[in-house]
Amino acid sequence: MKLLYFAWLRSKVGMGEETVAPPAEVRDVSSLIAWLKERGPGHAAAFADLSVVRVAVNQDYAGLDHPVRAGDEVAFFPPVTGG
Amino acid sequence: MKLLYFAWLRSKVGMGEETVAPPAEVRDVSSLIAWLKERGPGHAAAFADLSVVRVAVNQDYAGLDHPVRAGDEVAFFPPVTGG
Amino acid sequence: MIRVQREDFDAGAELNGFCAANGKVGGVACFVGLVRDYVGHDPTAGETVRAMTLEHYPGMTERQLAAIEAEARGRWPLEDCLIIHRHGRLEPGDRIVLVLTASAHREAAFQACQFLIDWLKTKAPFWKLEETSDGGQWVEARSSDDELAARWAKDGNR
Amino acid sequence: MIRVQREDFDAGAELNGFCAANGKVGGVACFVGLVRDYVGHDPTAGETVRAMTLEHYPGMTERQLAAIEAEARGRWPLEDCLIIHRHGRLEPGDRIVLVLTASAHREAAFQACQFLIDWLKTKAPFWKLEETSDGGQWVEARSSDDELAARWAKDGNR
Repeated sequence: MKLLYFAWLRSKVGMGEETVAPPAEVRDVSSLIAWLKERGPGHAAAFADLSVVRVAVNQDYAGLDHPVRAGDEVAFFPPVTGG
Repeated sequence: MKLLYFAWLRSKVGMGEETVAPPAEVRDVSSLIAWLKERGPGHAAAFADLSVVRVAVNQDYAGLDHPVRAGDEVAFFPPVTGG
Repeated sequence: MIRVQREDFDAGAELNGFCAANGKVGGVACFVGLVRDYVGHDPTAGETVRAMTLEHYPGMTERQLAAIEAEARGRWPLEDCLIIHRHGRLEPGDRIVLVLTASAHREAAFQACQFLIDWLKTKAPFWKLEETSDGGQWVEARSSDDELAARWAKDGNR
Repeated sequence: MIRVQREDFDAGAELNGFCAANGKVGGVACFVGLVRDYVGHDPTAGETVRAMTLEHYPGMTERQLAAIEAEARGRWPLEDCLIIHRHGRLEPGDRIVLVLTASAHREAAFQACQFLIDWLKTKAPFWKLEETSDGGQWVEARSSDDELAARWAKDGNR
């Protein structure tokens, strides 16, 4: 599973991209985030306040209950500020 | 008093501009139009339906009760279609 | 600023100049009105316009456009505003009118731009004469334009 | 059409090309977003932005912009539509975004243009990092942008 981090989430996690193989219990965005928070203080800081985190699964916006599986591209980023 | 006619009012009246000296009873737009309608069939045709005639006195939109006096510039035209 | 002219204008050059002059403000909204190639307001009606002539009332036109611009500047926080309106003979695809507004708030720029074109269409003394195969015919004012303009009377911000 | 690019664009040349391609349709609405020279959203706050960097999510950006364009074309009778959005490092006065819409109905052109910029500001994955004398800071999303975007969810024509 490929994970992408943008803007300040990238700074907090300390990288823009990583490839992970979460355990079988990780079935949706919510459980993926819970699992990632255990990976270190950077991840824990990035996901401390989920109200300012947006998620895309395979380049489409997704909610916390959206399923994730091996091979997915999951991106985490703050609310967008383009335009 | 200088009168101006635009668009199809000009065609009906047969001229774009004329200078007139109406009698003293002509004190407002309404009485000016009544007086003009007597000047000939072109004028009568132009003013047959006042719902499609707009009036400006000294280059500002004016209603039928707007006063007119010697020296004024009074223009008659259909609803505008610019832009 | 307002300009009433017979000559063509370069919409792109005007937009670029306007952005450069107001470049640090945030947003620029723009409307370009072009001569349609069909008679009246229905593109499917079949008849083709060869050209049109825009008659105007010199003096009153400038006066009305200046008043419309002043009204927009009073209603919205505009950095700048430009209206160019042509008169004379125009062919399909030719530029008729350009409205440019700049504001720190894009919604103000959009609303002022719409307001300007709505008022211009209902208050600026221009009349379109369409040339068709039958000769010429004066375009009739549209009630839809009156309705679009009327919304600004009721409520400055809609 | 959508274009996501690091390179600058010539807003005027794009406008002229768009008008020429859709010249006989009636009206073209346009919005140009430019880099502000002040931090955040308050021009009176005092601090000056030296530059900003627009980060984006390659792939998802194009996907979201294409979806936003398709949505606009479904909602309004558009002849044509063009969105250009830049990424990378930009300085005050630089062009960020261009939205162009063409329609026989000017109100459709305006509404689609506003819809596109509103959705783009709330759905397209771009993030602004402002360079100031203190270093860099990520721009926070504005609730006013969410409110502007939300109106289109309630009512396609407002």
